[in-house]
Amino acid sequence: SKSEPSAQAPQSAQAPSAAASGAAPRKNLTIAVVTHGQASDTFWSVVKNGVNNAAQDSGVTVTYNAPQTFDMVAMSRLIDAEVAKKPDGLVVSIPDAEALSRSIRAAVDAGIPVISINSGADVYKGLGVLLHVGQTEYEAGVGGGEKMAATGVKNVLCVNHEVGNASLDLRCKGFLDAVAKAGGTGRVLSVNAADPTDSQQKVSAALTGGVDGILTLGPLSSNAALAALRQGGSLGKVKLGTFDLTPDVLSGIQGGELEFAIDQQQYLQGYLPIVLLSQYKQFGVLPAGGVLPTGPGFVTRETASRVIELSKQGIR
Amino acid sequence: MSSLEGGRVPLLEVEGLARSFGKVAALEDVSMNVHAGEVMCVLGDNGAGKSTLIKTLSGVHLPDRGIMRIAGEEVRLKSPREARDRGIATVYQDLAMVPMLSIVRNFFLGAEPMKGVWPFRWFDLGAADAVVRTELEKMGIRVRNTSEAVGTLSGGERQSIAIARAVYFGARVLILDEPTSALGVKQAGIVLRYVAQARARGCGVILVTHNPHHAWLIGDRFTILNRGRSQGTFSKDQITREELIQRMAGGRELEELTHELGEFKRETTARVAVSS
Amino acid sequence: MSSLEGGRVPLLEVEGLARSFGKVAALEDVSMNVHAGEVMCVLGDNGAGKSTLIKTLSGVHLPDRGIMRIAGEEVRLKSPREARDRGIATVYQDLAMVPMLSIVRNFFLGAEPMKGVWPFRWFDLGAADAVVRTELEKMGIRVRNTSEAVGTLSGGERQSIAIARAVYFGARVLILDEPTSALGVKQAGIVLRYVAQARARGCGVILVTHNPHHAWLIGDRFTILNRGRSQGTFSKDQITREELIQRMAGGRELEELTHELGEFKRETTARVAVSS
Amino acid sequence: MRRILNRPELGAACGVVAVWLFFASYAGGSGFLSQAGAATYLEIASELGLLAVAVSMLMIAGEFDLSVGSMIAACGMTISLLCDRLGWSLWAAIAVAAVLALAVGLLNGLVVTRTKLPSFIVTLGTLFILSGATIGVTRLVTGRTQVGGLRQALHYASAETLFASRIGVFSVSILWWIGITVLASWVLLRTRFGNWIFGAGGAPDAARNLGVPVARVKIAMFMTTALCACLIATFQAVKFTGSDVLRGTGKELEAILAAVLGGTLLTGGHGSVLGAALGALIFGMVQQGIVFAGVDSDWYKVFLGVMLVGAVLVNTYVRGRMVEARR
Amino acid sequence: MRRILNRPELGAACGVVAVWLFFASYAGGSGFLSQAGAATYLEIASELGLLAVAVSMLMIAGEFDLSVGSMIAACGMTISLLCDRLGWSLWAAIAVAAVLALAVGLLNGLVVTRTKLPSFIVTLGTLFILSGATIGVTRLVTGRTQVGGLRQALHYASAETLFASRIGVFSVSILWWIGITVLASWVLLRTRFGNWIFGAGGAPDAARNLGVPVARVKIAMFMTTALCACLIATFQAVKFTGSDVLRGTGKELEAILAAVLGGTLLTGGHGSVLGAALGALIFGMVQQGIVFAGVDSDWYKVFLGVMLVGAVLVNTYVRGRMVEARR
Ligand SMILES: Nc1ncnc2c1ncn2[C@@H]1O[C@H](COP(=O)(O)OP(=O)(O)OP(=O)(O)O)[C@@H](O)[C@H]1O
Ligand SMILES: Nc1ncnc2c1ncn2[C@@H]1O[C@H](COP(=O)(O)OP(=O)(O)OP(=O)(O)O)[C@@H](O)[C@H]1O
Ligand SMILES: [Mg+2]
Ligand SMILES: [Mg+2]
Repeated sequence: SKSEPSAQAPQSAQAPSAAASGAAPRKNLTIAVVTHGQASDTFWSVVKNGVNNAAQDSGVTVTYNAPQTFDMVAMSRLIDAEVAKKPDGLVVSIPDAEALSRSIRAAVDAGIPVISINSGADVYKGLGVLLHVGQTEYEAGVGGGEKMAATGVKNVLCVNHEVGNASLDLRCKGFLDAVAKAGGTGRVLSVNAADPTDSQQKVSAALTGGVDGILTLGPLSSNAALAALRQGGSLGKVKLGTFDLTPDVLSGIQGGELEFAIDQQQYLQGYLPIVLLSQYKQFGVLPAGGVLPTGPGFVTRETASRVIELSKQGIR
Repeated sequence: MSSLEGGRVPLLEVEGLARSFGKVAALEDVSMNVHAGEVMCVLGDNGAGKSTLIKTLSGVHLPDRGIMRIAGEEVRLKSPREARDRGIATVYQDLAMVPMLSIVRNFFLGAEPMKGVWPFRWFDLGAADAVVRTELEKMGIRVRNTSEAVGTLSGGERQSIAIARAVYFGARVLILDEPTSALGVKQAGIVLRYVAQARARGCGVILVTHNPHHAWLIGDRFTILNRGRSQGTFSKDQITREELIQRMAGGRELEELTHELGEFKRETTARVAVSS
Repeated sequence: MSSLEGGRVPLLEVEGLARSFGKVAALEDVSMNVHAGEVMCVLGDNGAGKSTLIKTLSGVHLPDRGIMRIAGEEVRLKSPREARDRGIATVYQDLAMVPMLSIVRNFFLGAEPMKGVWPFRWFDLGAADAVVRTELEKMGIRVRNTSEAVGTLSGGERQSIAIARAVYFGARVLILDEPTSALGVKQAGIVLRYVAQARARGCGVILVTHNPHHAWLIGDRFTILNRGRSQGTFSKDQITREELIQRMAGGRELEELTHELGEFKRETTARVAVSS
Repeated sequence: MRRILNRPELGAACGVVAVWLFFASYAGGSGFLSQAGAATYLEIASELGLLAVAVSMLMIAGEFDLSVGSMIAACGMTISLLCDRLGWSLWAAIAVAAVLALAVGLLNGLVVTRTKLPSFIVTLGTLFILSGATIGVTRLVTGRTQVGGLRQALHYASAETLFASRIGVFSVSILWWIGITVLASWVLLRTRFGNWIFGAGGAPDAARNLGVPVARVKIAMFMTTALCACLIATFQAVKFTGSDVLRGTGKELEAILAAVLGGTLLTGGHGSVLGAALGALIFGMVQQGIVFAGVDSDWYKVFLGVMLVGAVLVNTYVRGRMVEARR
Repeated sequence: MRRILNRPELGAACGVVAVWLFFASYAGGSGFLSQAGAATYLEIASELGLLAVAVSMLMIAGEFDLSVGSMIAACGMTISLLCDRLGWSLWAAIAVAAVLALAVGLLNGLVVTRTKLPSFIVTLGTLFILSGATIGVTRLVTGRTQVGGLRQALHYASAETLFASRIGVFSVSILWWIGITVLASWVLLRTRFGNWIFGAGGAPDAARNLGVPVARVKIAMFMTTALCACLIATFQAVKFTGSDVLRGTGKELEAILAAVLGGTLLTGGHGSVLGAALGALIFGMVQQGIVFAGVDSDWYKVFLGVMLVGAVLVNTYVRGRMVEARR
């Protein structure tokens, strides 16, 4: 069953609408997902849940791979390996187009339909990728910055828990740019994601400089920032926003300890491409839009209670 | 010495001992014994297997074949600790000292004197220190400070400490592997006196040495090893000092040497005369 | 030996050498020299500073004070390599062998024979192997395989290889630190013969030994160290063998010992008689 | 006087003073000198110090343990999962985690002493396995990588008092740190077992010849180290009312560094528990001092590297003599 | 026959066969056996192998270098920045990066041999400093953490031929790997310098007494290692037409692991270049084989850990005798 789809893959890539298998019953499709997000990352674990649910819903086989660290070289090698396995479709994130272009082009040249997710909205077309699902990190950061500026803060902190991860850099940049536009200032504080005590105490130390707004880039640091605010007795005085949802973050929003959470609905970034690819592979249909934005959405005190149960299931 | 042997059960006895390392048969069929109150000297060339024999006796190596008896009871020593518990104290050729540890801690390593009631029992460093000082003094060694690291001492000083330790703990059998080789005449004399004292206390002593003079001076019986095989055991009245040196394959060599040296000297003088 | 000394420039000479380690003065004001074609024995107690003296002569330690001359020229050796380049070959008491390296690689470490044209020059292992085999055979050592690691050899075998190496490379001055202490009588004889051969070739030899018999057999002059200070130098015609042993603080000790041992034995017999 | 100069921890003590003076003068105005400031770096130092104390003893016994970091994640996750999913009492969960830690330590020790493989390799394998298993199991059970909600667990209040309360602004973990350092120091320097640790690391063959049960000593130290990792996991799980699978990553290296700063040799056989505790203090002060000083976080690592090498150099220089056996 | 059994790389060779057989039977159908599959793991192995060869020689000389990972980032960034911002010729940029690498290697070596500090600590410091400086400088100059556009650089085509071209599906780096392994093996086993490396690592004091310039040997090996790291940086920069500041993270550990898999002792004085190359091959096969086998990436680390310990055990078992000097 392996050789069959691969034999016709080139044709279907050239002329999707004329796919020979168009009317055939649903086949045993294999779709490979390679992202830059580690299995241990809270954000990406939701993406992966989306991937798995989609696989179940549409009855396809998926493999999910990601390098153990933010490592473009390792990621390109994972794509190479997946391409060597000749899947029926490929889903990738493109945080560094330069580094990944060779491997992605190789996949496209091999006739594998590719959809990009999360990052890469600006470059996907040039690489021969069919569609992009997701939103750019920079815009999400800008959204957070605008929301934060609206609460009237002047001196903000962007807590980065993984220096060098390009997508986190973009979030901070967008955030700080938006705050600067509104007349505030801010800086980046890097913390160790693996050590909440370290993160907490670093935020505590940074708070002595008169900070009145904090954006954390993930739940790992938002918990620590919350603890730091509690320790310093400045809960509510210092506004706190965060990326991505967890039950703790949501209950914090409910309790008014957090201002907002930026939700990229990354579950959809995992779910949609699998469904799209399986439909495309079977029937040759594909949305014409180009970029399917999944965010940014904001969860605030008003909307938190609805989301909390879903978050426990790892869907938001 | 026959008065000490007749019919009595030896303190330590091995029969048909064999041990190889990979393809090297370090010991093949070695039998020997030692009685209370005697010094058994083990002699032999380099690589004859003396150290291997001693390590087997003290539980460092397990023998491949052979029987070992302590006071008549057949045993199979699985660890040095077991040997020690059965009263066998050993000074290894490669010393068994921890270089970075202090003199006093080395001295008592594995047999620390304790103080206090369980579970609050601790290492009685004060008592240990006092013991070490007196023991070393007895050996004629003056150390500046017993908390100094052993690694900074001279080879001979280290050797002396190892011997003092074994003598102090030596209950029934004391095994010494070339204890005097790194020592000056004075210290060597002190060590030999120690051995004599241990014997007088009723210890059985097994002594490996390359020095036939020392061996003859202190030994009661002599076992000669050659390429891992025993060449026989002789008591002091069965063999003369000259025969012993002969058997150690050294007597003739030394004589020849004295002869040769004379010739060389003549040559040299001639050469120097020519060249100058 | 006065014929060799009168007026001639010594091969190696030190004056007023001093060296301490922290608070320990290992050498204080030591003067000595060695001429071509003679064996200078350095004698002394444990910790007297013999090894330190030798390490200073071979460039391992820099002296704190004192002058060193090689063939009359004042030098300051900064590394063992420099000493070697000036023709000083040394066998250290702590051997200077790399345990995990093969015999042949150890033998030539730091002075590998080369083959080929630059930059494609390589270590001529074949030639090296042949040299090692013949040199070791000359010393009466049969090794199974020169590519075996040195770490698996017995102490004496290692010692012999170190000496064979120094003799092979020994150009003008050969320094040996207790070369015979770990050796059997036979091997010790061979080593002494080597020393005699080196002397006959016009080498100056500095020999540290604890064995007064060996010293007397081979030495032309004797320097005695005590606690880092020189106690004087004697040529063979200025001192008798008995005096030498005496000065090594051992003669009387050994005599006393023989006496004591007799007494101990009597005690022992008495005790054994009582206890049985 | 000479005795003091010979102590391995002297260098670390001087390092502590030097680092403190540096930040006091450079960043004193920004809160480094305040009580709250001291509380922040003492809290970091106390958690790292607990671990460094055990790690330094293991290193003195001649072995490494690279799996402590992932042990923190595994134990923390065990506690959180048992409480959150099965509704266990927090204390029971902590007990199970401790048993797990001891078992892994035992396994590490057994493999290292039986196979004679370098502990560096064996525990690196354990690191991968533990960390992978933590991720795998957590995602299998919860579909997420972070589990919270410990505040609702049974008996949370009593555990919080013990592990996460504050005395004034200071964290209670500081008391634990001091207590364990004193205890470990006593064991190492004043008991028979302590002497055996030195022997097992300094010259294992010699120690074995003298009757020291070297293998058992090493296994005991592996188990102690794992237990200390579990203790830190408990602190953090209780304090942050939850766990995630990344927690503890890299802690093994920090602990080894703290031990080395404190004068423990990488080769084993020499070192000091008190020194390791001080090394952790240096680490905590540098980490927080940089934030107080407002150094741009891009340059944080440069600063850390320079401080690290500087502290080790001061350490070595003060100790007067260079370490003999290296690596 | 006995000669072969005594070679340190025998274990690694058996490991290669075992791992290959495992994946061939378990994941053979999914492309592991295809030419493209072989090309992917050979490419990984070739880059890691280049580094592991140098690292194993450094380890034989008795030292570690933990800074190679950040050296890859630093060199790659240097090349990219010089080309992208200043419009330099790619070759000139590579030359500057190589000089930088040699300078850092020299510095590492000088500090280690002068201060007698453990290389583990010194190069950990270098790791922090280099990695921090790379992040700092890159963000200062570009405001980003990744720099691309190397394809437009002067002389890109010739560099691409040498560093990033393909022979069939196989990367040209495989040729480099084989060439450097052969050369390094020759140097180590057949030249004077090679003998000195063994001496410097096995018993530095003894070697020094025999006239081996131990410090110079070690410094030379530090420089070689840094240069190899730079070579890998060049490969990756040219192939991926750009660099990012995280590149190379963790490579130091992988290289050490490959060397150990290949039979090199962590204590120095014993090891094999060929073994390190084979160790890298094992690593590459495991890393890619897991993907081919479709192992859920949640469990990837568990698999890696088990394979690692397994490979080392096979290695040790095959070699018949356990290593004597450990750690
Ligand atoms: N652990 C070991 N591994 C391999 N071979 C060994 C080992 N121990 C000893 N041998 C070999 O066994 C033989 C006997 O060694 P042993 O040390 O017992 O000799 P010895 O009589 O003590 O010699 P010496 O007088 O030189 O100390 C030697 O050839 C040695 O190479
Ligand atoms: N590296 C060192 N550090 C500290 N002290 C040392 C060092 N080397 C030697 N010493 C001390 O210097 C003194 C002389 O030592 P040395 O080794 O020269 O004696 P030796 O005459 O060779 O003794 P032996 O006959 O026992 O070999 C000893 O007290 C020793 O402790
Ligand atoms: Mg022996
Ligand atoms: Mg000496």
